[in-house]
Amino acid sequence: MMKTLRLDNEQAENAFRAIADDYTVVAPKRCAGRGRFSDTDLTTYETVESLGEIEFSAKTYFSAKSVLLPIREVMFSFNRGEAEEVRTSMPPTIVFLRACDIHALAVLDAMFLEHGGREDCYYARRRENMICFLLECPGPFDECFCVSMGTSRTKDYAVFIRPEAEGYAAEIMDDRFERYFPFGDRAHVAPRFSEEDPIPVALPRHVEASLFADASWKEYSQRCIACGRCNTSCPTCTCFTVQDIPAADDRDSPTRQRIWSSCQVKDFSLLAGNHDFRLAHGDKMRYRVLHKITDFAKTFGLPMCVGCGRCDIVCPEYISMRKCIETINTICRRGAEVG
Amino acid sequence: MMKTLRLDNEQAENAFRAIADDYTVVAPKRCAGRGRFSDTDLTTYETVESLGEIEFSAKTYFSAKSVLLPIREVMFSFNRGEAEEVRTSMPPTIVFLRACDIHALAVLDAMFLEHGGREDCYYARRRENMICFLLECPGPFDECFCVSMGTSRTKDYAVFIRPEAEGYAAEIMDDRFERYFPFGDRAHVAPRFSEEDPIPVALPRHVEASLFADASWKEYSQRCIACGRCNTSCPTCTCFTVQDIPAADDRDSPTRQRIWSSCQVKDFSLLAGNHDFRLAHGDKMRYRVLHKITDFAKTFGLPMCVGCGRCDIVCPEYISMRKCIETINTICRRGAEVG
Amino acid sequence: MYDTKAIMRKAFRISKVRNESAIRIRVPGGHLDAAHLSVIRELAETFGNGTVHLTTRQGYEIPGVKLTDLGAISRHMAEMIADIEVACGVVLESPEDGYPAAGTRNVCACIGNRVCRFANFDTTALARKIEQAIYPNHTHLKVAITGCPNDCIKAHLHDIGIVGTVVPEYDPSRCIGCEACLDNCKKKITNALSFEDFAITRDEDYCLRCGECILKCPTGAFSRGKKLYRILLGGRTGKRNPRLAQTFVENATQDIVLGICRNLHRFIATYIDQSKAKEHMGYIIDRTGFDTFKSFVLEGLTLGPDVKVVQPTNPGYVYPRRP
Amino acid sequence: MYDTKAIMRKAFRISKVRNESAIRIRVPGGHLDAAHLSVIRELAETFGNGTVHLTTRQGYEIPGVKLTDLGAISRHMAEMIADIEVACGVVLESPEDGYPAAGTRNVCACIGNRVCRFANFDTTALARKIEQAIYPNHTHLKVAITGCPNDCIKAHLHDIGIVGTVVPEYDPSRCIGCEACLDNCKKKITNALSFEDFAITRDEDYCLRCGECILKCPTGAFSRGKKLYRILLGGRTGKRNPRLAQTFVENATQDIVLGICRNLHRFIATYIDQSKAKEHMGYIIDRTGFDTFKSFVLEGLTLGPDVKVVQPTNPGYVYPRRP
Amino acid sequence: MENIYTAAAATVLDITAHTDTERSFRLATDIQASPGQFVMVSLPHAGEAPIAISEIGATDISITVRNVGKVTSGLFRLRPGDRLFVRGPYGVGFPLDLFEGGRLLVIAGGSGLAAVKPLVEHYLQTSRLHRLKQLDVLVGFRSPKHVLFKDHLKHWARDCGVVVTVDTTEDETESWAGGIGFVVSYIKTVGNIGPGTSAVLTGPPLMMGNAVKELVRHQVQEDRIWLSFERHMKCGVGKCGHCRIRDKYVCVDGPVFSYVEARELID
Amino acid sequence: MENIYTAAAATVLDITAHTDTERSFRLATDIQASPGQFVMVSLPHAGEAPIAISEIGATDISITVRNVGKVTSGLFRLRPGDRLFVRGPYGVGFPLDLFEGGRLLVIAGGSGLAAVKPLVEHYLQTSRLHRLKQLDVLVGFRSPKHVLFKDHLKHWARDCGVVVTVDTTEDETESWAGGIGFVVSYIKTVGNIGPGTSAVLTGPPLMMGNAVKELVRHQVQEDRIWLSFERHMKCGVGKCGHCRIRDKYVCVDGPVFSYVEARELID
Repeated sequence: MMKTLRLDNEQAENAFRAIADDYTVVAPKRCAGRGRFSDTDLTTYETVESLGEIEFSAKTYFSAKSVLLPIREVMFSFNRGEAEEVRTSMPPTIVFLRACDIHALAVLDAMFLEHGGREDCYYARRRENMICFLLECPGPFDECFCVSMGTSRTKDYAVFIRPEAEGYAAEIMDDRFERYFPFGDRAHVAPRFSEEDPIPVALPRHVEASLFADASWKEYSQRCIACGRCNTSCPTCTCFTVQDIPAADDRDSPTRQRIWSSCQVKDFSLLAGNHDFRLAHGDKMRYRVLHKITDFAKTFGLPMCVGCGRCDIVCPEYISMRKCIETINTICRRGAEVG
Repeated sequence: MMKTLRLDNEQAENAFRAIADDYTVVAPKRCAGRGRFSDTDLTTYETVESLGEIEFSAKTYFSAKSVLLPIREVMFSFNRGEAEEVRTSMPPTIVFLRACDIHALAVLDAMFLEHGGREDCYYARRRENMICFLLECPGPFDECFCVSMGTSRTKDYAVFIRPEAEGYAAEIMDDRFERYFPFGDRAHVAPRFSEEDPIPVALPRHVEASLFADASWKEYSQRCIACGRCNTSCPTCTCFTVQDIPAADDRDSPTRQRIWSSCQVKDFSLLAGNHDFRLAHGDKMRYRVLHKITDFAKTFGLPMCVGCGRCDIVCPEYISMRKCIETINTICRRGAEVG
Repeated sequence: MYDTKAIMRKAFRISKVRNESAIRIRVPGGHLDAAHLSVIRELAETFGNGTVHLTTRQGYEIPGVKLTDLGAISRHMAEMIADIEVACGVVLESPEDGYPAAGTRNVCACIGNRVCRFANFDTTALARKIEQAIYPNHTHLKVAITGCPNDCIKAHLHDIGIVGTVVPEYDPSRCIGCEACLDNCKKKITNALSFEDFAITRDEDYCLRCGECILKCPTGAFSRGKKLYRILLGGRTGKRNPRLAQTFVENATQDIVLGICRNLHRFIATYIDQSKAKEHMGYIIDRTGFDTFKSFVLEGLTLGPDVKVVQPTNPGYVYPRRP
Repeated sequence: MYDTKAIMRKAFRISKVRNESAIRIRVPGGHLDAAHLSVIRELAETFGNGTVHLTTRQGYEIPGVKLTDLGAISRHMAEMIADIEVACGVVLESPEDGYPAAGTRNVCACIGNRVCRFANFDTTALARKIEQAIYPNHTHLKVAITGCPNDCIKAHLHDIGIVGTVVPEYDPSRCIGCEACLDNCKKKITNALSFEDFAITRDEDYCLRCGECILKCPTGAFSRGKKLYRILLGGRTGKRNPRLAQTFVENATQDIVLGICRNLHRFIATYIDQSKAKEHMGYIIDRTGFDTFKSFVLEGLTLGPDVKVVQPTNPGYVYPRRP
Repeated sequence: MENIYTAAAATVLDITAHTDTERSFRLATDIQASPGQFVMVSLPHAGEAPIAISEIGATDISITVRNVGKVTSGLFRLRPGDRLFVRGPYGVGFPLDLFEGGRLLVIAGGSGLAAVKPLVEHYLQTSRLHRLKQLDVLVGFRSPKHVLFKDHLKHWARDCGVVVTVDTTEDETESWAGGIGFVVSYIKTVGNIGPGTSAVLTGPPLMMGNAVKELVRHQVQEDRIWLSFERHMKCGVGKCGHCRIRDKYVCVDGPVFSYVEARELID
Repeated sequence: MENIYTAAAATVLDITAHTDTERSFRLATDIQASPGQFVMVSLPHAGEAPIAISEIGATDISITVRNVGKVTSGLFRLRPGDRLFVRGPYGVGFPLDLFEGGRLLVIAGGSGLAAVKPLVEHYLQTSRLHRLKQLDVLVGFRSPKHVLFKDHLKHWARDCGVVVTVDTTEDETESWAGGIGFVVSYIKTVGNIGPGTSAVLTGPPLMMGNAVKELVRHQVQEDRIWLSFERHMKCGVGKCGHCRIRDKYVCVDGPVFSYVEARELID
């Protein structure tokens, strides 16, 4: 049964500490000086020990997907001629997520649990141990378009905690967590979700062939620097590459690791024989954007993009996903008229 | 008999041209780009061909003394073991001078015609051929102290010409020049002389011995750069040095030349054996200033300085003759009280 | 959202602060009517964070403005930009769109002969003429102008440095032999003067034409002859290989200076490595060779007999590169 | 009439125009509250000719003021001078007398990390600290600060140049092996990075600590470690022998930077050739030898194990002197 | 939980060198593949790569590789008896059912031949010879010295049409008895091409594109043209994302696509 | 018009070398000088310089010079019979009338001796020996090898008091029989110095200054002390300005000044 309550700061911290004793808690944190530019901070997902450490009001630069899909992961080792799986186990882990990021999990699940008809065991094992706590959005951020993407609301969380002027409000959806909240007054607490996007977005209904040869991509080639930040910050990008890495202690028994890949950076589309068929930055962008807004959905029935807006925020060239979708819409509309 | 008249521009130029046919005319002229600093002009004495060339309103940087005492002058040549005087003759020359500069001629005369009891023949020959035309001052210039020095007024000129809003006014004192002015209406024309100095100056009555050791000269040593501009611009400085210079065509027959010297620049006070007893710039300054305001007068009965203010104008360090005199007065007054 | 390259081409910055920019204002030669300061203050206080930065190239940078305000800012600056640039003879099609280019950097100049006693010419006026010759243009180019060989503007670290010189004209009949010119030249410059038979001889091979002999002369025996320019080439700072500019053309007239400036962009446009966002001219010359550069930039110019063209060696040093 | 040296010591100029001066305003680091622009405009319009010059050292010069007005001008400027200098920690006994010294020139700085993405630190803040360390002082000294090794401020032509660097910290667990850092370092810097066994190795011997690997990394595998400073020594322009500054101290902390700046004047005061109006520090070091300089300016400073002190060779060139 | 990334060891039975840079490796394995499928082949240290199966045996498969990358150059260092790792088979092979009873044209360019070899050999088995009305194999190589599977081609010619062409014979010492020119230009030399024909294409994209055009001109139906795609793959099982083209993953949705599908796969 | 700058040629009659750097030249000339006066001596190319007359003959004069400048080094290249240019005599000499009948003390330092030599020789002429009550000559040199006019000094000592001292005898091989120490310190060794004494001083300014003090201490009246000045001169006739000290020109008002005048000539 759902429980709602308000807590003062001490109560909330006590509850949190008790939870943190039993779970690893990963949440947005403002890391001073960790920004790319000198004397700037980085808000990103980190393990936290207290509620006070959590940055509730800012969006994270990177998503939380590395909890489920570490940037680098040892898959197995070749031990004297046999492939031996490395069984890393993730302890039960709570991740504080916004609605869009909770929706992103469905994309990851589709890819790692369903696609090709077989589960990715590494992902699956972590996914089982992951619990979502909901972060409320302080109204839409400038770059958000979750309402357009249908990812602005969710019920798929165990606990919702909101900092208030004095203390915190909490909503416990998952009974397992009730015991951490033995105090507090019952009160109406419900997360507020974004109702409207700053700039609403409509996805194209049909992608015309004319789109692929459109001059817009050449323009984007001039702008996009193919740095891959849109991928590395995205909560739904899942591409990886695989590499054998010598063990430090035994060069005869390498480990096979997988490592995040990015369809924007070099060599992603390199064929054997060193031919890369997708070099123009605009083409790489088109490949990514169409995946996010149409291609993925054709296979899995839901759009890949959750409208979190991170790719807009992290792009050093201020290329906007929303503008790109708009451009695509325009081209397709024009194509449809002509065709 | 004195004749006064007003002329229109054409009449004046015609008269002037007729004079210039018979005389060399030297007058203040603004020479574009000839200033020491880039894109600055130099107002100085030059031979002029028309009245329009004359700069009536600005003070010249250099005085007109080089008409009588060229910067360099060949005195004689050694021709196969005999000294042969070089007889350069100056044509009859009119020089436009302000009252102070006309008074300066008395100083030059005292030195070159009287001192030591013998005439300097080179000077004397030129002096005979020189005629003064008076320039009126447009009120005192900032640096002038001719009234204090008693040099603001003069009657010692042949002709006075003043440019007016329309045409010129002229006063012919010397009958020889009446014939050049056969036209024009008789009118009252008289030069206006400065009546008051911007900063009046009083010369010290007695120079105390304490003056020579006073710390002020050390201060001046820090300021004065001993460049000699105060000498080279002064209408009454007359020091020269003498040098033998090989004739270009015959190195065995050098000419002996005299060349302006300056008590401020190096080697002026160098004794045989390379001992220079007056090195400190402040001491050089004191040597010069006392000459101008007291030492010369002791010998000749008139102060050497005519208060034209050029030494103030040309000093790159903005050292002021007037201030220096004031300083001397203060020291002497103090010395007199103590003594 | 924003086209950073288009923003930068309009002389705005991409700041480290997300969604922020900085306004940059060109001040050719660093000289400005004081009335513009009010506009600059207003920009800083209306759109920025209330501070201004005087840039390394004598322009202004107004930090803390919003990228969303750039259009409004351009309109706000239009009159000032037009005042400054059109006065240089630059043709601006629509000042209300802001600057049309940022590649050729602000032309720097020391204060020159409007104030400085050492300066051999009006650096501000030349800066404005060069601004007209090279702006607007998207290719990267840094030009500096210095009034005398003291090089207060650091022309030695510019692609092109213009050094003002003057031919000292000597009238021995005015010389009193005080040797002030000689002593100064010996102590501070190249000892180009000698004193024989009571007259100064100036050794053209050593004289830098700095004009200090003219400044030192108490009688005007030395006076100002032709204004000539030494054109330095190939200086740069940078991470890898800072190096000094060195004489490229000696005794150039102002026509030659301007002619070369006009030719520079054509050279750069012809030979630049298009794969690079900006390639500094020095690197392009390193690649094309000096002779190619020379023939390009001197094209159409008539050099008088006194004009000397030399190949700079550009001494500098290299931060070693891992092999 | 006027004591030119006293006037210049108060940072006013002696103009080529008789009886005129120019006001000079120090702007440490070139950064200024926009409100001061009104004072500067007022000065230019009340006392000057209505124009201002942005100097080669990021200050202001207001030309065309009368020497007779200098006292009034000083009083007029007092509040602004106090605002600017006292904010740096400079002790001014009587701002209404104008600047107390002009020997140590305005401390220059690029715009630094308040705006620029390449800058490794807050150059403006350091400029203000250095202003406090070296001003007021009559000995001639030029210091410049640049946020990164690109050296936009041209620290390479200063007596002392401070170059901001950063130690890149590498977390291989965040590296996706895109090699963006490596490609950039290879193309633009010193190729200090290599990629083996799917991880980056940074060669300390070649790394310039410019921090561009941090900027390029899309995952934050490279992040910002300690801020360290490269201190360049001995650059200068000038007529005779322009030469480049070169590394004197590598990996200095800000304490070391400030300590050295504080020690500079004592060195200069001890060894300067008193007979000269101003002797540039580079020439003094040429005379005293590097070791003397080093022991003077490092006195009282504790250098950590990473700090390297090297003797610069200062490449440059000499305009030949007539023998 | 099943680990879809680990592979089983397999012993190299024998190695055939076709050219300087192309070799076939026969591996002992119980992998049961159908024509058109591929396997993921690993060598510790070198890594893993998708490789087409060029021959299907009962207890073995062959793979044919060009020495162009890290994994393949590792393979080239192997000797018979050495072990490597292999997993698979992966992908959807050729639609054998569809071809049954019809006329099949196999067009391959260069090393693309390896991918269609099992298909040809499937039908050339004596027991299956009757299942097709007509089988023609058109193979193009760069030059005579680049010709692969020479003996096989000679052997096939006894039971089906075989045209081997080379782009050029220049710089070749060997005499050349086959065709000269692009393989596409030989399509018209093969008779009976029309609406009922099925065609299988493999090779460089440009070649495949031109071949499709030529076939369509001969009125071959678009849904009867089949193309085998080559793509970068890191997993082979639809997870790594590298082989995706629009909504299709070459590893699980291909590598064989009908032209009707393939023409949508613009990249 | 008379030209006061041109000079007449004069032949060098003979040359006496005193030391390495000091020589006397006897010149044939009709210049009639009195003790203390000087002449302007010219050498074409080298220029002109004021030189004290060190000996006055009926048809000749001698000049004694140290080789320290352009003109003097030119003189040193002359041989007897060569010609130079000379004009003069210039300046006001010693007030012989004033000394008559009194006691005269001549104090000279170094080459200053040349300037007073005609004065001493004036009174040592047999016909004039009676004109002074007492004559003493005190001469100081730097060291024995710097001593000038050795023979003359020896000769003079027969008719007047002569003290020759040297500052030091160090680095001298010659033995030295005279005094050692500054010449001023020998003033007290000469008797009869008092209010009636006239003194003539020539030599370095410091020496003259000290000598004046010593003489005043011996109650010599200030208006009876005479100093001979050395100055840079370019004309010798009161025009060039170089020798001016305050209102006096050494060339025309001196070179001999009474101490009463001289003490005002602060420079």
